[in-house]
Amino acid sequence: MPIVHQGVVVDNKKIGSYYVITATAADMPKEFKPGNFVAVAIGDERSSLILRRAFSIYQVNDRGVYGGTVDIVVSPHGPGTDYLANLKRNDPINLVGPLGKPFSLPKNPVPCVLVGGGYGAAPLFTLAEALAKRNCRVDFILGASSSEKLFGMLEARRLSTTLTVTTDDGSSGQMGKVTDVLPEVINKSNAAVVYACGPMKMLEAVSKVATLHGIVSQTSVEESMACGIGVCMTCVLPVIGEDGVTRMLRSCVDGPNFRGDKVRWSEVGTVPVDTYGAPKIGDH
Amino acid sequence: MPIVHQGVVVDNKKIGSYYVITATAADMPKEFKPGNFVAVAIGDERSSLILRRAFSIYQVNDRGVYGGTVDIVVSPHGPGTDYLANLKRNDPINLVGPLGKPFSLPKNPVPCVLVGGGYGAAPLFTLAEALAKRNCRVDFILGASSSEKLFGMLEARRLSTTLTVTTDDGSSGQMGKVTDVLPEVINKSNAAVVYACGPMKMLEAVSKVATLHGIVSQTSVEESMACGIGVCMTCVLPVIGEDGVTRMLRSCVDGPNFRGDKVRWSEVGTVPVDTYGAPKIGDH
Amino acid sequence: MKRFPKRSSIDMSIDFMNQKLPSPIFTASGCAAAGKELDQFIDITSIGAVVTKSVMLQPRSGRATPRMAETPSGMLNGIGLQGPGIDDFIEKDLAWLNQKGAKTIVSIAGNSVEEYGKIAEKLRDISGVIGIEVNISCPNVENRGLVFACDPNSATEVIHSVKRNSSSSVPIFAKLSPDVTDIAHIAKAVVNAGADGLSVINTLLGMVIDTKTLRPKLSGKTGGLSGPAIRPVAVRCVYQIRQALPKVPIIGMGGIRTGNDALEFFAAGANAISVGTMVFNDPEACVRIHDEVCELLNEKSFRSINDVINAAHKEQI
Amino acid sequence: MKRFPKRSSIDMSIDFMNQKLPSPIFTASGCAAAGKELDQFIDITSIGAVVTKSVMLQPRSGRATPRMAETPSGMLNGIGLQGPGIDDFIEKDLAWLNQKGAKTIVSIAGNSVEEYGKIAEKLRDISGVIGIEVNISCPNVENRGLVFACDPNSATEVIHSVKRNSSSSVPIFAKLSPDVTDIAHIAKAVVNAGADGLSVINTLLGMVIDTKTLRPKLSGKTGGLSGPAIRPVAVRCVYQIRQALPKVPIIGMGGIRTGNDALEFFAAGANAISVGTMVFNDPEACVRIHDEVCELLNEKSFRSINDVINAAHKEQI
Ligand SMILES: Cc1cc2nc3c(=O)[nH]c(=O)nc-3n(C[C@H](O)[C@H](O)[C@H](O)COP(=O)(O)OP(=O)(O)OC[C@H]3O[C@@H](n4cnc5c(N)ncnc54)[C@H](O)[C@@H]3O)c2cc1C
Ligand SMILES: Cc1cc2nc3c(=O)[nH]c(=O)nc-3n(C[C@H](O)[C@H](O)[C@H](O)COP(=O)(O)OP(=O)(O)OC[C@H]3O[C@@H](n4cnc5c(N)ncnc54)[C@H](O)[C@@H]3O)c2cc1C
Ligand SMILES: Cc1cc2nc3c(=O)[nH]c(=O)nc-3n(C[C@H](O)[C@H](O)[C@H](O)COP(=O)(O)O)c2cc1C
Ligand SMILES: Cc1cc2nc3c(=O)[nH]c(=O)nc-3n(C[C@H](O)[C@H](O)[C@H](O)COP(=O)(O)O)c2cc1C
Ligand code: FES
Ligand code: FES
Repeated sequence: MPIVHQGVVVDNKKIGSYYVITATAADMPKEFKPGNFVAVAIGDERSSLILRRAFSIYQVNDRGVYGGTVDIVVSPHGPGTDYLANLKRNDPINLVGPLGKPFSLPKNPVPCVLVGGGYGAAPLFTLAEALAKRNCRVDFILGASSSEKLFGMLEARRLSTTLTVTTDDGSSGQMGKVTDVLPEVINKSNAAVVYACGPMKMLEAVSKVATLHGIVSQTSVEESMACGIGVCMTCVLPVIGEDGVTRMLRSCVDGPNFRGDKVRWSEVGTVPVDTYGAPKIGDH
Repeated sequence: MPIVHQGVVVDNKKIGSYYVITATAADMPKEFKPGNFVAVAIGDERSSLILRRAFSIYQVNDRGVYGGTVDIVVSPHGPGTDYLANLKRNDPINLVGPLGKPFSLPKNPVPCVLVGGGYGAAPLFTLAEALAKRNCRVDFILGASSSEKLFGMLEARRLSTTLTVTTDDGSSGQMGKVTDVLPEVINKSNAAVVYACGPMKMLEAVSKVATLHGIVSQTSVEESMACGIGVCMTCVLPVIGEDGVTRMLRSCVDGPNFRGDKVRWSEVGTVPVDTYGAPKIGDH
Repeated sequence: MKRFPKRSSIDMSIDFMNQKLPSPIFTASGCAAAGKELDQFIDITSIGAVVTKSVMLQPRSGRATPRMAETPSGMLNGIGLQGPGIDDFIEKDLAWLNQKGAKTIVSIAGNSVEEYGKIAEKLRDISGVIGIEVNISCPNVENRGLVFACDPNSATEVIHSVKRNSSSSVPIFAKLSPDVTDIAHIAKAVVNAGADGLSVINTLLGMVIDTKTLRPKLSGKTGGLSGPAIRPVAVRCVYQIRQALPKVPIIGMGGIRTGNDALEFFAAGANAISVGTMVFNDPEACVRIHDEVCELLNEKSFRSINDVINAAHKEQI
Repeated sequence: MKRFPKRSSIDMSIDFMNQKLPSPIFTASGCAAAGKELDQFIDITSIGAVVTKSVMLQPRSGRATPRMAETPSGMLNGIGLQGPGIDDFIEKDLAWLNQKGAKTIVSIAGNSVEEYGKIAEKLRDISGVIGIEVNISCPNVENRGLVFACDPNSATEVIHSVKRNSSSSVPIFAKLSPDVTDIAHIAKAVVNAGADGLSVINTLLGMVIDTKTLRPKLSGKTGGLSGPAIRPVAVRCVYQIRQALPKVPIIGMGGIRTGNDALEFFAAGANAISVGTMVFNDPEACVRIHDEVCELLNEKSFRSINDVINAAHKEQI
């Protein structure tokens, strides 16, 4: 069960162009599963920003000196993320979590490829550990626009059989996109599952590649969220259900982790005409 | 001329139940005259509190290590003052000032009584120094509900011939109100002018006493202000002009320092029927 | 650990039509789905009532994203009434609420006067429903898409049709839009049409332009403004309606964040309040606000919530 | 040291009716008095125009205090149009503005249709006045105190009377209230009545209850809500009016705090904007916002402010 926790910042480290914030989180670590996220309040009741911001849980520690803590990776680019990037040790921070459906893990010890784009790598390290526990081979691919936007290379190397790195500008690893190298990594590792977190365009491309190779993909999507807990309906995208029917599903509670082949990527941001309950007349 | 200055907090000291904040203020000290105030922004553009808060200038320093600085005395009791009380060294703080008509000083070296209620004492110390420069005898009266709400006793003693203290609960000085001791101080010092800053009820009582003794009083009023610079018309009170006509004057630019006998104290918060332009029909 | 209301000597219970409710604090339609998700954070039987997301006759996908934009002390939303349709709603959502023992106010919405009636019909004699909130802030497809709530006649017709088709034992609340020249006029019209009470207010029509694209940010271009930003408008509407209709039960809402905010609404004339947008900021808001109201009433040495309702209309002593 | 606009390659000048103005950024009526106080912080000849506090025929004391209450990202005001009356205003305030070389838009208000006409008459052939903004958000004493702006007929009569009595060379701007069911309808009415342009929007009617006394905080009970809180409503109004009237000049306002906010209004259809409440927060706001708009246009590699006006109405490419 998720909780609301008024915590404090234990640490805020700048790594590359990101800020890794460690916050006290009481019992959240006990409830945590890889792929969960937290919703963070931006300031107190004096703040004019009333909506929480969602961040993948990067690490948890359930019995440190501060009791339970969670780590998030923040990429500052707007008022909320800028605010968080400027938080200092002992500043108050209010978290709701753990939220969202976690990654689903394979029953059998099959090889898995983990693909992280920029800060999208954040949720993949706890996932890698969980997969390792199930004796799954893990191969990592990390991509970003340029080297300072890569996150977690050392950990990725430690937790994987192979690590492949790509950057758009070639400032580190191979020049290009993660999907340029994905097919080869899948083949070499004999992967049965691809897990991916990053920009929507990347997720779309990754799930295409997985489908081409006839393997499953789990994609962690990023939709604008007002509540993060399933009550507001702002975070939807068209996803095909077991019954073959497309529904507008809430990425905060039905996701953020979806099977890549079930998401109608090219139609995200629209309501496909064959969607369950799609508008005929008088929509508003 | 007042300026807008994006400064930083140099120091924030708790004294009794008040916080004395020193902030960088560029050239404000050069422009400062006793009785001026500053309007302080509450937070940055993320803040939901968009109106500045007014504070009497307690001290100025025009060439410290930080360049010009101003000191204000904050009594926390609401969102804005609580915010300021919690500011730490190096936190940003945005000031507009110096604002308001300063105290008018006597042409001749006449004895003056300075009456401060609670934080209302703040503007009286620079005033006392200015009066001293003009060889005016200065007698101080400081009053408050209880001792921790008295401000500036040591300075008051240093700057005055006599200091008399009153508290409602008798926790320090004489038990009672400043006006219980004012007549005697006026008589002993042969005062020609009384300066007062504090709660409106105190100002009313002080100006009554002064009038009874046939001497002038200068009262520093405190009206709710939206702009502090004279453009919004929220800070008005009924004041009798040279021509004997009552007008709703702006306490931010026509005041905050008014002659006590000109303010229609009992009608503050109303528009006296004989006010210039008082409503007849269709007021809104 | 769910948040439960603190023990308090204050009597927060209200007589809501024919029902006794433990608290005057409700959820707001569209800000609590059908209670299930919130029940992880608070015990939804501990609050006054769960007001469910407006449900329509048919299932609805709602609008394309972006469906929201953040605004100063508020937000803009254009969800487009995504929902399962009334049959599924009764079968799944309402069943869950009943099994929990929650007190439910079902919010309904329609594209035509007839559709409102049909939904009301379906809710006849369904247990657990302590009230129907009629969301008339919908475009009337039979009247150039003019919003029902903005036209006294269409609003009247809708309330008539709901009243006719629902069981007389279930009170009908008409939910009013602030986007009108004279909200008291609309209020009188719907009460004359048979509304047992009023929900005040729905969102204000607004727009945010995405300055990257220089186009409206929401897929629906305009959306509904909510949150603390609109509170002064909501308090004014409640006050005006209470002036015009001294007795009608009012559920007040619009930017309620704290117990102090809630007190403004009670004093202005609200008999109960709904907490909407701020639930997104604090999933425990309904219970926290209940506690804060208790504390405030204690400080003011009142005994019961009824002591402050309508206080702003009493002559200053 | 006054703040002056930064040098920029962007052409911010606009053709405002028959005038060329250096900037599309104006003050808002009632938020800049008659320019004198602001001239300590900015050079008021460097902005587009000074829109003065609404002046009436006679001197007015305005309302009793409290006249304002702070609200989330906004404020409520009930000043009651305190002012010197038109004669004093022309003799002192306007004289000062003219001697400074400021471009002035005089905002006028009245209790009756006739009063508006008389004030307009007084402003005939007075130099320095580049426009008259008609504040019709005043109660019409001859029509049960109904606000002119909320009734197309009264609004029409006022504009007629102002137009009749003022010199044809001075454009008339009707300032509209958002507290109406259909603002585009009112806009069309006043334009048909002869308004040369529109100012959009005035404040929203609101109320704050002082929870200490449990009574309305403002002496006038209700007041006008302004500031960033209302921006989405203001942008929506400008957009709707531009849709209905593709050519009419619009001065947009409502919660503009930054250059980015201003850009929303230009894209929605504003030809110029007024900065009101945020001047209280930053006396240099008009010039700062001018600079920020220049920077944004630069980043987007536009050349002139005219490149973004109405952008939100163009079809997405
Ligand atoms: C499940 C999930 C996990 C995420 N994990 C991370 C992470 O680990 N690290 C990280 O840096 N960011 C992450 N994000 C994105 C992060 O939530 C946004 O960058 C942030 O909300 C932007 O807020 P802002 O005020 O800085 O920017 P603004 O663009 O000003 O935000 C304005 C509004 O839009 C919403 N919004 C804007 N961009 C996004 C976005 N990309 N995704 C969701 N909402 C958005 C915000 O919530 C806010 O309500 C995640 C988002 C989701 C949904
Ligand atoms: C000329 C002048 C000098 C002042 N000097 C001092 C000083 O030296 N030290 C000090 O502690 N306080 C001083 N005050 C009072 C101070 O401005 C208020 O206490 C403060 O604005 C309250 O803000 P708040 O958010 O904490 O309280 P709130 O009551 O929540 O404020 C809400 C709104 O009301 C206004 N307001 C509330 N109380 C007052 C008040 N008493 N006077 C003016 N506006 C008010 C605020 O500006 C704000 O807009 C002075 C006020 C004026 C006008
Ligand atoms: C995301 C969202 C969805 C909403 N959906 C509905 C709805 O379906 N039916 C309805 O009557 N009101 C709906 N509302 C309006 C709220 O019930 C409430 O009237 C309004 O938001 C003002 O209250 P608040 O400021 O506390 O949110 C919705 C509001 C929001 C923010
Ligand atoms: C204190 C105050 C006084 C105002 N006085 C007037 C006025 O006299 N005439 C008028 O047309 N509008 C008046 N307004 C409304 C503003 O001109 C503007 O239309 C409104 O505040 C919205 O803009 P803003 O959010 O930038 O303030 C006043 C607003 C405020 C805050
Ligand atoms: S963010 Fe509210 S339902 Fe997903
Ligand atoms: S506070 Fe605005 S005029 Fe005085």
